[in-house]
Amino acid sequence: MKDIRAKILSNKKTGHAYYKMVIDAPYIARAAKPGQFVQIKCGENSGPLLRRPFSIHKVERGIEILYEVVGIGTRILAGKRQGDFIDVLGPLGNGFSVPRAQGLKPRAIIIAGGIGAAPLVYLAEELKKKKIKTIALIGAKTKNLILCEKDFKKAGAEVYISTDDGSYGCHGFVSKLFHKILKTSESKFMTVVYVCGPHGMLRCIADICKERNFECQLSLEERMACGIGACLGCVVNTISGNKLACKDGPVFNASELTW
Amino acid sequence: MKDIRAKILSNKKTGHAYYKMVIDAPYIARAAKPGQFVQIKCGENSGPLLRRPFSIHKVERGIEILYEVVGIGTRILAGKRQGDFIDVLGPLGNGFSVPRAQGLKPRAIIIAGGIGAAPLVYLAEELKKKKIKTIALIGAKTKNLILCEKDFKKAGAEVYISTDDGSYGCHGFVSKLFHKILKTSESKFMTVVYVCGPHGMLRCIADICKERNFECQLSLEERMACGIGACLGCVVNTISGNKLACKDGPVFNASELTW
Amino acid sequence: MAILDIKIGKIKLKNPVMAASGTFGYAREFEKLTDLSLIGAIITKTITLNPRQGNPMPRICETSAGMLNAIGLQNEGFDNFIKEKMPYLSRLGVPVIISISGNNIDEFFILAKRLDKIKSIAGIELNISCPNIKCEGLVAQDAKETYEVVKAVRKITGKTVITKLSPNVTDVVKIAGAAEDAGSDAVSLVNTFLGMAIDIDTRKPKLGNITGGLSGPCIKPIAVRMVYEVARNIDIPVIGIGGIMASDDAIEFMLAGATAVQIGTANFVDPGICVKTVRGIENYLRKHKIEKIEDIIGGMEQK
Amino acid sequence: MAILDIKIGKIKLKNPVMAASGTFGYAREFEKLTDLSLIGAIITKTITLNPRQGNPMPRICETSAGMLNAIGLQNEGFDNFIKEKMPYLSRLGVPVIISISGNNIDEFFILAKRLDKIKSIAGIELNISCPNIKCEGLVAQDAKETYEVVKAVRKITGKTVITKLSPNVTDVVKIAGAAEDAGSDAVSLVNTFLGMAIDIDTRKPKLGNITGGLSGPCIKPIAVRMVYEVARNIDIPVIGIGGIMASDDAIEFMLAGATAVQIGTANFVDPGICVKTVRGIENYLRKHKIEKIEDIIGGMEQK
Ligand SMILES: Cc1cc2nc3c(=O)[nH]c(=O)nc-3n(C[C@H](O)[C@H](O)[C@H](O)COP(=O)(O)OP(=O)(O)OC[C@H]3O[C@@H](n4cnc5c(N)ncnc54)[C@H](O)[C@@H]3O)c2cc1C
Ligand SMILES: Cc1cc2nc3c(=O)[nH]c(=O)nc-3n(C[C@H](O)[C@H](O)[C@H](O)COP(=O)(O)OP(=O)(O)OC[C@H]3O[C@@H](n4cnc5c(N)ncnc54)[C@H](O)[C@@H]3O)c2cc1C
Ligand SMILES: Cc1cc2nc3c(=O)[nH]c(=O)nc-3n(C[C@H](O)[C@H](O)[C@H](O)COP(=O)(O)O)c2cc1C
Ligand SMILES: Cc1cc2nc3c(=O)[nH]c(=O)nc-3n(C[C@H](O)[C@H](O)[C@H](O)COP(=O)(O)O)c2cc1C
Ligand code: FES
Ligand code: FES
Repeated sequence: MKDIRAKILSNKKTGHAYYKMVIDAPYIARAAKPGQFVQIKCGENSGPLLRRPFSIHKVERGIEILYEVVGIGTRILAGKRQGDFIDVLGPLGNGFSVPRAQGLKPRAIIIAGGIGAAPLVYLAEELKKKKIKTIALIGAKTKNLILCEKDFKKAGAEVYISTDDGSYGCHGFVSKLFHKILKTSESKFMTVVYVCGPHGMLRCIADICKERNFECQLSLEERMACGIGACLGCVVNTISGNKLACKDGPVFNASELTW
Repeated sequence: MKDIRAKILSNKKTGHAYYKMVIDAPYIARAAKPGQFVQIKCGENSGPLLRRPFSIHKVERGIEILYEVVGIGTRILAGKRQGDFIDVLGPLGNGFSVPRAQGLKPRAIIIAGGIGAAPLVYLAEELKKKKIKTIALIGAKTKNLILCEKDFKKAGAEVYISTDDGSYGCHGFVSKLFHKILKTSESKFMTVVYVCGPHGMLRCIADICKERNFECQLSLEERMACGIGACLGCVVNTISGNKLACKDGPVFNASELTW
Repeated sequence: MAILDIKIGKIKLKNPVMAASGTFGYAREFEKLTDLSLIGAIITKTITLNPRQGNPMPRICETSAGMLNAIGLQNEGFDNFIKEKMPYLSRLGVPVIISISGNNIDEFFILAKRLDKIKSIAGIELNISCPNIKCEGLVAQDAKETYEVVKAVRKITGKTVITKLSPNVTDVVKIAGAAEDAGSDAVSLVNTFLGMAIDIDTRKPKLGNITGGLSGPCIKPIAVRMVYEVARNIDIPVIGIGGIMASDDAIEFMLAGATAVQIGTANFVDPGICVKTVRGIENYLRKHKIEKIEDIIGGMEQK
Repeated sequence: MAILDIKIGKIKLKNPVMAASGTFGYAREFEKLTDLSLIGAIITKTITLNPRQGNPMPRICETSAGMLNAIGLQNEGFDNFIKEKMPYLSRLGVPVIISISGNNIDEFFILAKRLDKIKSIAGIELNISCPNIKCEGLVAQDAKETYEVVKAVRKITGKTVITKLSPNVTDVVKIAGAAEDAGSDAVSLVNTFLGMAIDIDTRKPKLGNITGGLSGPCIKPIAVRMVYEVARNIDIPVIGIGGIMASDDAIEFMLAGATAVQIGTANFVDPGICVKTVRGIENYLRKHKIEKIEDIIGGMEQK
């Protein structure tokens, strides 16, 4: 974990409503694991006070983040240009744990809702390296909000899409798609589910996993101030008491959570 | 006086330490008089709370301002690009009054210290239109901080320069140059002096004018909040009590001031 | 169209947005910049019985998301106000509320008595909370003194009386209660927070008066909390003030319990902000399908 | 090289910059991000006798140039603190000051008594001013209660005792005086301002606890004023806190009369800020040719 003043290598609009920023932070790129995040100072002398957390989306030329403009911080971020410098603190948090074969061969099912795709692409790449069979389900409101289809494919995942309005892929929520996939796909694997997305979706997927006895790792988004476990602002209730999303998470095992 | 959301036509560094911004505000351009100013909102969602006052430097394609980066507001302003929009409130204040012939022919001596040149170029242009003989004395710390030499010449003024370090023109303060000019130049005119610059310089010039019995109009810079006479934050002490720099000024007759 | 009108004492306002004292001059300063007739009510710069020169310069300085001011209640005094400002104000067709302050109860009493006779004045705001005059504490820092000033004014006038409270107190509810008990028709809060700033290079205070009043968005969270506390504990209307920069902020105050709001510092940043805030509130009501502005007053949901 | 050391009670600090309680965890959180040994002193997150779960989520929200927090003093309680955190803190080689809070005088007394026995602790900060625990007012809002808590702690420990004051009061000088009279070695101010924020779309408070403490640059002008007032009126050292984001702010507090400063919220924005502030102060002293940091304490010039 380091706080780095890093150069922006590129910052471009991607798709309909998202931006992708590549940041020259070799230390963070080397140290990062899928599921970890960085804290970025969006403004310099002005702008919001606190840093903003973003998942590490890819690790290539530098680290990449994929983000949605939802407020003042992300709006300022979207205005940054190649060559500008920003303060990036990371890598932070625990990250996903990759399944290890125990008896049955492991299989990963990745489920991304909306911007929740961000941390999961990096995970898919890692799973590919580990040669773990991966299925990726991508859900969004509508066709042009579907994120990272190509990236998941490039990472060797079998990709399925669902949109709430049926404009692309399966019609309905991604949880419906998940049900469907489970019906058709073989179960000779030890399945681990990785999910990131809106709160309601996380709960829904976690419930399905519980029924099926799948391990389910979910990445939670809580409001954060420090990102390093100092402020106690990002508490998550678990069966073993208060945990911190920034330090003990952001990835939690669904079975730990008391919701 | 209007509050206008105006397009920036250009914003460029000029000389060593200053910037020039051209703003598309036809209403203000039409209504403006030399010595008046505008209040500009430098930041949008972030940045300083209050607007910042800037003299109207020229009126051509739109209105022009000439500014120095001294703090957060001007730093943000310097980062604006052609095509960006800013909120401009103006024209504000009283402006200079142009001398009218009474017996002797009028002659104007313009004295600019540093960024104080900003409002005086517009004045020189106006004086040219009125066919009033004009001498312009420009002072600065060093050569590359001398401002608007060409502009004053273009406005038909007889230009003299002084620098504190002697790197260009006369060596010493512009008040010394003023003394010198007065010695050599004829006095068959009714002289009106227009001055803008640092506080010490204003006092010094005002004293010389008093001795010589010249009318002396000076443009004062006070911290402003509203710029329209509502907050009473910009008080100037005069022989007739408290006046407001933003509304009764920024131009005051030296003889009015109690300093 | 949503119904925006509210009532403060006897004053009927066509909408809950007022211009705050000391930030809107005597309204005329804004006539070319906004449609004054669309503002709910205008509170004029605080006047005193006798003219006041105010404090030495500098009088203002900017801070993070705020500003300090130490104007020191500069004003021409009652007589000049009536002569020079009242005629214009009378013609506006908008409720005009006159803010007054005094060095003692007598001065408040005399001012209220004189104002009571002027028909075109809708109400009186008692500024017992300006931190920029040199004396031992503010009236609004003491429940008993607050009670006495309000009581004296209440006795002499049937006009709507609004008591403006200071946030520089341990328990604002207590002071609000004193104003209510003394017969105030409403309370407005907050006035500015006492603050200061020092130029570290010159080592001099940034204000001629050393200390000044802090206003602007920086104070909003504290002001909203105070309005929330007061509104739950008194029965007269509360007028929310402090850092309102847009209609969202005004709505936040109303959800916390304010019946109306006042906009101060934002007038300096955007002279059209009062009218824009009215429009923004209208849009909010429309979007949320709320018919009457009254329905959002105190409408925060405890979860 | 300028001399930066100062003394607070019996504690010798190599520089006047401390990390504020609740914003620096138990120091270990920052070990990879800054050189802890360069910080003047570290105040740990407030502990209580028994573990506390803290408040419901959300616990933080950003405001204009500030943030609200309603952590609610979540901590593992005294025993766990000693077992799990103290060993690391003891090895740091930097004065460690333990912040404590209690529901009553007894709890303060017991905690102080136990801490008194731990050699590696440099001092105790009494958090009598946390606005995030539900009870009738804060100790630090009442001079008598403040006196009593401090007195009880003073009796039981010879360690340096710092009393942390609340800004949510009418007259902070009075409370500071009570702490001084009861034998506090120093006062630190300010803790957070009680504030709140409402989401106008959901109509829900932005904090699970409804109200929370406001910190950050937005509060600095008020905090500087309070430090200025207190420093002129008491004889024990004052530690300035509130919105320090850079060394300029720290110097401003010291010119106002603070002997030392604490940095809170800024640690979240820049984990290296404490050390950077020390360097910035050094540069300032060099630039202004000041030999000892002491020479700037209370050095504001009245004009
Ligand atoms: C561990 C972690 C990883 C994240 N990764 C990504 C990512 O890869 N890409 C991405 O686009 N976003 C990500 N987020 C969410 C991102 O941090 C917020 O969108 C961002 O902080 C909003 O900042 P803002 O100033 O633009 O919005 P603000 O003006 O602060 O708020 C605007 C709205 O955004 C929402 N919001 C703000 N902060 C958060 C937050 N921490 N969590 C959830 N919602 C929030 C709120 O609904 C708020 O009303 C992540 C959050 C966490 C905690
Ligand atoms: C009527 C009027 C006309 C002006 N015309 C021009 C102009 O044409 N070009 C130009 O460059 N500047 C002009 N100024 C000064 C300009 O307004 C300030 O430089 C600007 O407000 C600084 O803003 P900032 O946010 O960059 O600096 P801040 O961060 O606010 O302050 C930085 C430093 O700038 C100085 N400063 C700030 N505001 C003022 C002010 N109002 N007057 C004097 N000094 C100030 C202070 O010394 C301060 O320490 C004018 C001021 C007035 C009152
Ligand atoms: C420059 C200035 C002058 C003020 N003068 C007065 C005044 O004369 N009387 C008064 O009651 N309040 C005065 N106030 C306080 C405002 O009316 C208002 O209560 C305060 O600024 C908080 O609101 P805001 O954050 O919207 O500005 C003044 C405020 C400012 C900034
Ligand atoms: C998230 C957070 C937690 C805090 N926890 C404590 C605490 O446990 N004990 C305490 O005395 N102060 C606590 N504080 C208050 C700070 O120590 C400090 O007094 C306050 O934040 C003002 O300083 P700042 O503006 O530099 O943050 C906390 C502040 C924040 C922001
Ligand atoms: S964000 Fe501060 S503890 Fe998690
Ligand atoms: S700047 Fe407000 S009165 Fe002049």
